[in-house]
Amino acid sequence: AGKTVGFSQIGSESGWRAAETTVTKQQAEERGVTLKFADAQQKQENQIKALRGFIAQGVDAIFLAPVVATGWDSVLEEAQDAEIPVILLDRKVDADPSLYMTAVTSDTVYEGEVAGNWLKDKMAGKDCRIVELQGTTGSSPAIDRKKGFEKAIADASNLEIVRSQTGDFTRAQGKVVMESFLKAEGAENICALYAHNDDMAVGAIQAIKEAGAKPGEDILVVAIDAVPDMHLAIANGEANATVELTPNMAGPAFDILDAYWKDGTMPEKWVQTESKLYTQDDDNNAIYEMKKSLGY
Amino acid sequence: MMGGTLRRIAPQLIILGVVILLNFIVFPGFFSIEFQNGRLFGNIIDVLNRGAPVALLATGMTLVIATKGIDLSVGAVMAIAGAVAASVVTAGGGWFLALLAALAAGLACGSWNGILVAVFRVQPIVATLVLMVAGRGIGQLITEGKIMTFNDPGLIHLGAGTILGLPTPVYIWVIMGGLITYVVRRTALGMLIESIGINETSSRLAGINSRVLLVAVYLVTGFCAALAGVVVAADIKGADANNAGLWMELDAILAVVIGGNSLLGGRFSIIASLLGALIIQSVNSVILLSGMPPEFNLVIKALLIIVILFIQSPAVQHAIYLFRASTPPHAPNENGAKNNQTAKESLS
Amino acid sequence: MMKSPRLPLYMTMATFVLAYMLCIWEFPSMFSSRVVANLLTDNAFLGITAVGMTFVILTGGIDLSVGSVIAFTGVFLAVILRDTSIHPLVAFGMVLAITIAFGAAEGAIVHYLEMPAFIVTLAGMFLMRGLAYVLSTDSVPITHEFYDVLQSIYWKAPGGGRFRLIGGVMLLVFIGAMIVLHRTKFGKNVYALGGGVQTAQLMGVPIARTTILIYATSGGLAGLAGIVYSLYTSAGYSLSTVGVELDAIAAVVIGGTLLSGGTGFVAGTFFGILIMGLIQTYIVFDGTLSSWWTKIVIGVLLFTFIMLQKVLAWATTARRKPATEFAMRS
Amino acid sequence: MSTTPEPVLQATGVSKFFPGAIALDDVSLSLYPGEVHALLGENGAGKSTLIKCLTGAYKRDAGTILLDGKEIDPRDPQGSLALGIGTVYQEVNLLSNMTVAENLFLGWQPMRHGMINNREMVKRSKEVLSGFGLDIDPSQLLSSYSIAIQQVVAIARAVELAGKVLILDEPTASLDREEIDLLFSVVRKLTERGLAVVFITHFLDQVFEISDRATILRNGRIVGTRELANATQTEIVTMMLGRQLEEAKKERGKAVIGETILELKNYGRRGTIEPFDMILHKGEVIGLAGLLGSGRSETAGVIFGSTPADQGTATLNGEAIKIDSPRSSIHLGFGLCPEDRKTDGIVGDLSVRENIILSLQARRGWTRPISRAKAEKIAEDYVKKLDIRLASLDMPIRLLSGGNQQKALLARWLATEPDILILDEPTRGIDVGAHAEIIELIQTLREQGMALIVASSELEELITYSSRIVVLRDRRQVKELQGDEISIGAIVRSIAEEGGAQL
Ligand SMILES: Nc1ncnc2c1ncn2[C@@H]1O[C@H](COP(=O)(O)OP(=O)(O)OP(=O)(O)O)[C@@H](O)[C@H]1O
Ligand SMILES: Nc1ncnc2c1ncn2[C@@H]1O[C@H](COP(=O)(O)OP(=O)(O)OP(=O)(O)O)[C@@H](O)[C@H]1O
Ligand SMILES: [Mg+2]
Ligand SMILES: [Mg+2]
Repeated sequence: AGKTVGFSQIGSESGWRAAETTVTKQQAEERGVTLKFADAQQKQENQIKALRGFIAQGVDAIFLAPVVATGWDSVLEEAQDAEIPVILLDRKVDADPSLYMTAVTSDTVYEGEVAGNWLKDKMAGKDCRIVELQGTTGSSPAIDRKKGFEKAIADASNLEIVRSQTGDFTRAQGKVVMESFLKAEGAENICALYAHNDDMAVGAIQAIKEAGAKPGEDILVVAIDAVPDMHLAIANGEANATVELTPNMAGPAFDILDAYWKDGTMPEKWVQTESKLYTQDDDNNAIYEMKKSLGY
Repeated sequence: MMGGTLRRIAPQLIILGVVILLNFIVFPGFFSIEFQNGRLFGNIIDVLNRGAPVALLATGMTLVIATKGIDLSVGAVMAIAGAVAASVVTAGGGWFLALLAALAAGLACGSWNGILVAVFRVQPIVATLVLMVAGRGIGQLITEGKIMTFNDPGLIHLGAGTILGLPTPVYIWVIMGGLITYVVRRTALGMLIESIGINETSSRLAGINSRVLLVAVYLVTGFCAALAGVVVAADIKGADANNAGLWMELDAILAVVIGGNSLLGGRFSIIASLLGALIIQSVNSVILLSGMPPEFNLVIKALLIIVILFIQSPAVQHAIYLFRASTPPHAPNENGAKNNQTAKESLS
Repeated sequence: MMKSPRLPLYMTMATFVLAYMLCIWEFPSMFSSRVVANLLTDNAFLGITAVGMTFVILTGGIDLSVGSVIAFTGVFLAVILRDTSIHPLVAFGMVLAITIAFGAAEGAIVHYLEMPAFIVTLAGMFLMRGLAYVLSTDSVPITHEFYDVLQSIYWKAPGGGRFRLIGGVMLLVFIGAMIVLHRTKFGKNVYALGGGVQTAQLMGVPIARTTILIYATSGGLAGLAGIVYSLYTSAGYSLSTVGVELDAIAAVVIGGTLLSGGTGFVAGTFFGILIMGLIQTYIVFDGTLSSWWTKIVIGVLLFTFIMLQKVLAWATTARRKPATEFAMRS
Repeated sequence: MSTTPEPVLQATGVSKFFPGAIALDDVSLSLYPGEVHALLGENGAGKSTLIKCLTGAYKRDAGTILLDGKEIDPRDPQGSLALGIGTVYQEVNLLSNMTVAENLFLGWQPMRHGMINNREMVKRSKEVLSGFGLDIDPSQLLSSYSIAIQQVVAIARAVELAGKVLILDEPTASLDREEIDLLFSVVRKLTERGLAVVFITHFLDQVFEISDRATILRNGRIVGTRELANATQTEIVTMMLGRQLEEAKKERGKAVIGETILELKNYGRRGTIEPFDMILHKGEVIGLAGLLGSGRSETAGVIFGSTPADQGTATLNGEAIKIDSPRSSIHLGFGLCPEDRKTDGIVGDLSVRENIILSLQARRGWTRPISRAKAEKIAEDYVKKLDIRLASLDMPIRLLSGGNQQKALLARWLATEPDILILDEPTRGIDVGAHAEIIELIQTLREQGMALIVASSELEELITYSSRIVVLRDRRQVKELQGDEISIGAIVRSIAEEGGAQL
């Protein structure tokens, strides 16, 4: 009781990220932990500053949602020196595993694979020309989700990515880039869209509709994150599938901390969250209602 | 008068033509326009439509820059305006009310900037930096960090609708740009704005109310930014305060400069800035249509911009002028006016 | 009596001291060697960048490309050290040569093509970031033992603060810049350019050389900042340090340098950096701000500092007697 | 005098074209060591352009320049400085953001151990400036000194840098007699050392006082070069103007002085000007006289509201008024033509036409634009009336010659048809012909019932049109002269009088 945990969040660049923040704060409150929250506005240097600030304050533990995998060694060492356990949320880092307690993340490559496998099964050998909306160029989810998807469809010669451009993870860019895909390829020549996140997919769905095609039927839509608006789109038949990335990374992390504080139990080095696939077979309306209040 | 305007915007027109030609080269179907689904459908339409936010921002930014100022907060103001509009419609207000509220928010932001610059004499880039940082926070505060989705058809029409087959945003920026040009050129405002941009002390001593003018200019920019914010939000049926207008202030400034307006204030042309916005959008279009991997987006954009600016630079323009009019030999060259800045100081 | 040109500098210093005391009053643990050491270490790359930015702004220019140059430098170093067996020191030399040349090219364009610095360096910003992407979109870790050596150089002060090498590098850069600006002809030419290019030219200042040198300096210091950043994170990443140019500009301006050029001090920039660092430290110590409140509070604090400076300056000048000491002898 | 047969500087066939204007057409000039060579001509004749071509500030379009018999091609002022040509350009061209010492020594700072020796620099600045009778703190910012002091600093810098040739473009425009005397004694010392001095001015008295020869330019062409020892003023003026100057000097008007228009009581501003009383009548001219920095410009600024008064009362036509900004005073019918035309007057990139109608437009408000045709007409009127030389009304005013800029500014204020017109050094940089015209203009305006306040360092001019003269010292009014009391002697005496009769 009376513990203080510092949480260095990347920023608030997407609805999913906002939800992760909300859930983390809720979890802390439920458990009576004081949460020191620091928003880094997408900058690693700010996260390092935040971590150093937490160490200087002498918090009991640190949650870190790292903006990038590299570059954490020295600050993690300092935390270790100060005997403050660090738990990574949502993304992993490149540092020596002994420097942090554990990582609660999903497998982003695997997420892409799930999406790719769904499409492969769905097409069942039929030819399909795919357009891909990438995340922010250089960001690790974009790289991993592309890799995973490509891995899944590598053995399916009927599936081909014909265009791939970045939509910056945003709804607006998703729409703009999809518009250009539709013009450059022609709506009738695109069979599926794979978007690295749901926001871009939602934007792209509008572009498809404005082009006079039917998203979800003429052009299949598969994306990742499972944010409420995507469930709604699936429920409306405008999208086909999404892979969930849970915003609740903090719950397991707090469980681990509780166990550690109680009797010193050390956790596994990697706690993988589930990458659940949602399709039109699920009750997406119900899920939408449930998720709506989570701060997405 | 007409001829003067045409001569002024000739370089922009030529560059726009060249960039569009480039589009045609990478994608031969660039010029095809179809009518389907009640709307015109084609890449040219896209350029006009997608150019709307930057064109709107550039309209206001031109005036601010003419006064020797700059407004970095326009992107953040877009976020605020979108958030305000979205929250009004989701709370049950009609689209018109939402639009009014958003525009009012834009005007409020503009007056904040204007007062900082004109009354407290804070340097424009810093004064507007404050709102650039805080404004997006305010936008997110309104949406609580989510994408605030809405379904009001009236509001959506402003961003994604069409009138007579043409996307609504095209009308909005054309009318807005035209209106402001008209007001500024049919009244004395244009000259007075240019005057304070060139020499504020002299202007004040000549009886010009520079304070009010400065505030007014930032108000207009806030208004334009709010309009752009509403268009962008309406386009995706949601206010994304995190990303709406992110870094768009740079594109707006770029549009103004490509429009041949000096960042050091003074003479300005809104029409040229609007062409600048279209040039930028055409460059984006080349990048998207080329099908190159996204890693190369920025390099391509940078190189195209460098080429465009190179062609427009006073030195090269001058060389072209010399090349065409070979008499008298070294006509208007003076070592003195090396830098743009230098042109500001009198040489006698 | 205070001399008016230095007034903004003193104001910035006073503002920092005042603000730090207020912070300590609210969070006593902010008075620790850790916080001081962190201020220096965490802001080292920003400080070095801001020195270059001060030079550029003093001439009335601006350099928006620095953030991208830092990112490019990091990626370049990481890729070189990963793919070749070149020693880091050699790689440092190479990257400095590249960034200096890049800056010089920007300066040459600004001068010879008579294009505004804002736009030239904006294009430079796109270009350098783009080149970083082309080198690698992935973040590339740096694992050379020489990096470990450099990183292990620090002085652990009582109270746990670690004063690292890179903080020292920043201090050296500041001191060097002060000497250059105030004690060399080049430094005076920088101020002269800021006072008016035309006038400076008529007074015989070598405009072309100074302009090119200035942007080369800024580019080179951004390159050095990139090296420092790569030491700071042991990696190169093409998406890092986005928007650093605005932080640097803000620090320079908070430090009392006028964007219109000609007036300002490097020392002011140093305190500008500390003030910006203090704002962030304060927010982390507070720890209750949501993402959006963080932004709003940073904006408000920025605003407060600017206003505080204005008020202090105004109060001091209002009390100053009109300068009557000078008169014509006849 | 041309004691040495070899010219130190010889320019042959120099030409310079501007769009729409041929500023210099085949101009040649020889300078001999030890001579003071005056360069004369009307406003816009090309004098400043010629020296800029000599120093490389402008790229000349044709011509060769020999220094000590060797061809030189200065590409920029830096090059000519290195060759020993020191120059004072027409407007003060120093850096207001730097200290006086830094301005003096920019580019040739005293060094020690590879670093600038600031202490030495300040010390030597003091020495140099005291040679010009200036006892100021050189470590202060240049901008904290008046334009006249800045002018002296600029001269001092050029003198220090001149190894072979010194060029002075209207250096005396804002100087008083004392400073001019000091300048001339410095110039004489330099010529004794064998330097050649080029001297540009519109004051013919000064030309005859100091110069050995004069070259006259008209419309960018050489009219001729004269030994001044055997030339007369009339001859020179005729060469400049291409016609005879009518001696139309009117008697100082005992003109009808009308009713009181403006009354100031205990009017002043702390730290700027001591409180003073002033009554201004329609149809009269009050002259403000005093030494450099005595507060003439300050008085003008306080009355006009550009530096608003913080004490005292003002009554206009019997009604109490408050003047807190130029805007309010312009609406009340005031006008002020400022002294420093470069920073306070012209709006450089606007056209001449726009500059002329600027104040009128500001007063009408933005909603009532002056139509182009009307603006054209107003501007053309004044261009004709004041004989402003320009290629077109659409050219940016900064491209006009200094004197023509001054005339355009006068036009700006005349166009507003003010009731009270304040002129601060109205004839600064104006040529002989136009000078007479402007004096005449002031007389005419007065006769039409306008009230004027004129600040000028040219006492001779001041006493021709002033009905009263207020003498200032140390930013305080010390004496008022009226009617027959007015004479140059009386003014000089009251300026000099220690603690003289209080007003
Ligand atoms: N950059 C320029 N572009 C076009 N015309 C110019 C430019 N500079 C000067 N002129 C013109 O060249 C002519 C000569 O100007 P200059 O300044 O040499 O005259 P000046 O003899 O010095 O006159 P003043 O006695 O008024 O100083 C003027 O008609 C002026 O308008
Ligand atoms: N901003 C200022 N701060 C302090 N002193 C100033 C300032 N401006 C002017 N002064 C000083 O005030 C005095 C009055 O200057 P001003 O130029 O108005 O006098 P003046 O009588 O018009 O002389 P002139 O116009 O011939 O230079 C000068 O000594 C000047 O240096
Ligand atoms: Mg001249
Ligand atoms: Mg004066």
